[in-house]
Amino acid sequence: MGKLRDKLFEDVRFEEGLKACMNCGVCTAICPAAEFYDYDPRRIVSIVQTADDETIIDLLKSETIWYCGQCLSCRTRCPRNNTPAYVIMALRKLSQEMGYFTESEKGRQQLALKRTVGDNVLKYGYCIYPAELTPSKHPEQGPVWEWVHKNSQAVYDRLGANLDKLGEGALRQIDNETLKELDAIFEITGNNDFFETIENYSEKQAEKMGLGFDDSHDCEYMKHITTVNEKKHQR
Amino acid sequence: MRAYDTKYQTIIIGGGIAGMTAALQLYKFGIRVLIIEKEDNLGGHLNKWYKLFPGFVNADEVVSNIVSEINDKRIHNITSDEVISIDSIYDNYIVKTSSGHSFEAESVLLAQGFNTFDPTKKEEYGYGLYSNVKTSVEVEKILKEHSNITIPKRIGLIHCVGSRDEKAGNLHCSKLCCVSAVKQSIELKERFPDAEVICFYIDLRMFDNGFEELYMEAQVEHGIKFIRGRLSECSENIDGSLVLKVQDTLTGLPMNVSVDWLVLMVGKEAAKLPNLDKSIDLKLAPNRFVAPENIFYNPNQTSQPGIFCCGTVSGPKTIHESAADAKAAAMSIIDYLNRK
Amino acid sequence: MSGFGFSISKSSTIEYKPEEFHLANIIEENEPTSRLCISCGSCSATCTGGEFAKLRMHYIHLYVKRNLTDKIREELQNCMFCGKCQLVCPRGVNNRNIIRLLWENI
Amino acid sequence: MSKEKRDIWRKYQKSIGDDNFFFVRSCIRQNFFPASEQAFLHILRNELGKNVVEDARHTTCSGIGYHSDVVNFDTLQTIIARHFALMTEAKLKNVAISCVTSFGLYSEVLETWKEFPSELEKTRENLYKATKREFEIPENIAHCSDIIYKFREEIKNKGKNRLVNAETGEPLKIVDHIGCHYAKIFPEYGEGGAEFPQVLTGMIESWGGQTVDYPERRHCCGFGFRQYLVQANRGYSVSNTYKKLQSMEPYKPDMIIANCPGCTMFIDKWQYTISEMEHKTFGPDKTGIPVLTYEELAGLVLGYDPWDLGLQMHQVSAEPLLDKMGIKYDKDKKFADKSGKIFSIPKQPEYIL
Repeated sequence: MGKLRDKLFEDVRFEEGLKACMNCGVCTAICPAAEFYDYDPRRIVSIVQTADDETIIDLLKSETIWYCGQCLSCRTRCPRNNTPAYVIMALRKLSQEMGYFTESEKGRQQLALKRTVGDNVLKYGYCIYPAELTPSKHPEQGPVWEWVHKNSQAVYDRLGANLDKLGEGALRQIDNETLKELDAIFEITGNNDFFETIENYSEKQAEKMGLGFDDSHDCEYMKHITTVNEKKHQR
Repeated sequence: MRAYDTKYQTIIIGGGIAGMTAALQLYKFGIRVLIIEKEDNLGGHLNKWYKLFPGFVNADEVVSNIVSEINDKRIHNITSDEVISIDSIYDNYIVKTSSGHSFEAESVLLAQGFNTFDPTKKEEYGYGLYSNVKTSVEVEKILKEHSNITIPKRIGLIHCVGSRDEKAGNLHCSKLCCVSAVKQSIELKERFPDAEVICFYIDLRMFDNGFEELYMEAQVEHGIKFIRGRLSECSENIDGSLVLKVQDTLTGLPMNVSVDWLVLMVGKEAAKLPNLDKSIDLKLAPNRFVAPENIFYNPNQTSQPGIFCCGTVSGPKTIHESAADAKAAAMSIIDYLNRK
Repeated sequence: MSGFGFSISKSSTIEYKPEEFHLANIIEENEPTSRLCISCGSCSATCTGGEFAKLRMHYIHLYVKRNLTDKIREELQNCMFCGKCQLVCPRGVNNRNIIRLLWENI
Repeated sequence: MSKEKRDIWRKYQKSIGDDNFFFVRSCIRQNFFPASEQAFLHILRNELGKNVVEDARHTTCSGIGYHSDVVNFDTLQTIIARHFALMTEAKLKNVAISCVTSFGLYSEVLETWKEFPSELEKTRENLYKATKREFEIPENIAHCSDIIYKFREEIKNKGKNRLVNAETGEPLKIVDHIGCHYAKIFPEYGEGGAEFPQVLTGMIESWGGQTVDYPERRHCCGFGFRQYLVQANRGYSVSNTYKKLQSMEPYKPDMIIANCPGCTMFIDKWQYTISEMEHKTFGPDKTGIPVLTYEELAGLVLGYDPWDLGLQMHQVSAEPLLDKMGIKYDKDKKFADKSGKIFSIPKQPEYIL
């Protein structure tokens, strides 16, 4: 139908996720995002199955594709074997590759995700690492986490973890050879380029918005994208 | 025990509306027929139904009229016995039953109808788990037997249960559930005038004479509510009522509805076939119903010469469609026997 | 404590309790043809007001039945009471009377 | 629960490896419940005598990055393939996975390779190019809870405590939370399938407790990856847990046990956040509902010390539950370090104990 639609079909998740929709709404009925956001997975699938490139570009620029929480509850129930959550993943990927993600408030947050979870994988070998979960950025974690964070070595030692030390165990330090292997995997599978794409488009957007941009977690643009909730995201 | 012949011109498997109507038609043309019915009585599913759409005729009345004609004409029939195998012998067939009968037939008419979908397969609907989840078949029984029950305040009827559902193994539309739901909503509303009755549908397929009119009557005169959305999950509240989660697809919003009764409009699935010997080549459609040799020119002939089909064995049909189909099948059989 | 940087969101799920839906009951009693709407959208497609502003008669029907009064108000304010919606309705719904009843009762 | 209900929840039985497991850790579990992973290894190795191998070179599966859309599917497949390579080097065929999202992704990758063989070829090539490693496809993958479920009767027989109220003898009312990625993606990979997961119910009932069936039982905890990880979005996350807690509240559960480490952490921590925002708690007298991992539950049944199991890392205090079960504990040792010395204690929140 269109070039973008063909491109989406190159993604196996799109092929697996989009069969044919009869608009019955079982997905939206139990979707955690549909209740708290202006989000309707039924409509996404229904739009995508007949969309021309213009409509797809609108979606790639939209807020709505960023509302899904990836719980995949939709997949279990669909009577036609669609998986709206996979369709969303393919759309989000394309939105980032083509730079449309910086046009929406929720899409711009991808930089923050790249710089936290994404960078953690290469830096520590883990998606989540205790020292990065600072109580100031995670007040909702409460006083017990604050206590763990402040006394991490003592707490983790007490519980038999192996924090920041080589060898087996929870939170062990991942050795350099392994981190090099991870980096090589990222390089060969194009994820390092993908990270760069996210950085580059974000930098351009920061300039457009007149916000300070550097590679720290605390630059103006990072603060803006992680805390701002301006648009009407609920129905 | 009554005497049976060892050989018939046509053996009809199934003594429901289709099988009996075909038998009567064949009888009129002098064909010697035998009906074999697995249940204790002739009449098929109609014995379990209360009233028939769209005119609310008693199902019992229709059955007893046809059965008394079968009896008047002394048409041979066996009940409480099931055909277990069909073997071909030259250009005839040997039909064996579970009680040990064995008959030779010049032709066989498949008229064993359909099975209803087993709703425990739709685990998220809670059938078998929550006592207030019922099937449309059980509702017919409740209506028919006027049994004493706690009066529900709100009833939800779910269309397309086990139909149009790849996960349930059925891609096809069962065709009759839409109008059955409308019929049952009216009956439930009449039985429980203070109850609110809601149909949850995806499409309303009111395809036949009087169906759309019945739908309008349900809306205007009985105040039945129609919500477009498929049930995603049913769970039980602490007070035993049920919460239905659907999307109200027309407003686009998720919706929770609490009901006292949930009625599942169970779909129609192909009936089990007897064992067929290897030389018999009987083709089935992708939905597992018997496939006619040619749906335009020879709709009652199967892919195997001498084996015919009528009624819901080849797909969901209304009563009058089954009856018409049975008469047509009889004519095809007569034609076949004449050429033989 | 506040200052988490987010708050609990409002649910958009419709809790369907028609016994509490007063506006819906008024409309149903006074204009029984309101029950006949099948959401075909003919009314909205022909609507003069709807061409320039947010006004979709078939949504008004749904919002009444779901008790979403804010949404009804939003749509209703653009109606010019021309009655074309009634003319095109394939099921004979008396849309003008419904609009009038809504104005009176909302 | 009535017998007929139990039977329905028991329908699917999947195959679970018996011995010789290659163990892969969970990012979230090791951060928030490191003692749970230790307890799992201890139970398998020392109570059940199983061979469990951990290779220090294994890493994250990158699943949180994948579901936050910053890690590509190709990258994820190759990282998981690298774990299969380490498993192959260890001459093992069964993988024991500590994280529900990892488990979902291992299943997704295996199913993708079945349906799209070109993806498998591409992954083999990518892994070889990046690391010179080669791999075999595992014979069996199981979530760690599957393995505990499989040996639940052995654990019960060795057990010192039961899931009953020590005073009344009544079974404890326990909410099970399965975690979406355990079986919603591939129901056949989950014990009991997607709709009637049996994995936690099986443990609860075997060890003397009673499962609570409540309307939002299958609802997501609300993690939502990007919906929690970015501060501006956390309203989604807390709202979904709030919805679940409100739905279970009338049943007065004594505790919640969760399959997925993320869910365990969120349902625990959000009770604090909700108490601050709404001044609302879900247990009696300002208490919360304790949320435990299944390893912690197994550990309590086996009579391990609650502070060795890491219950001090939970925001909602577990003490009311321990008291109910009649489990003895030294309240002065709760926040002690390895040597038994108290170095500091967490602040007491205003609205929740």
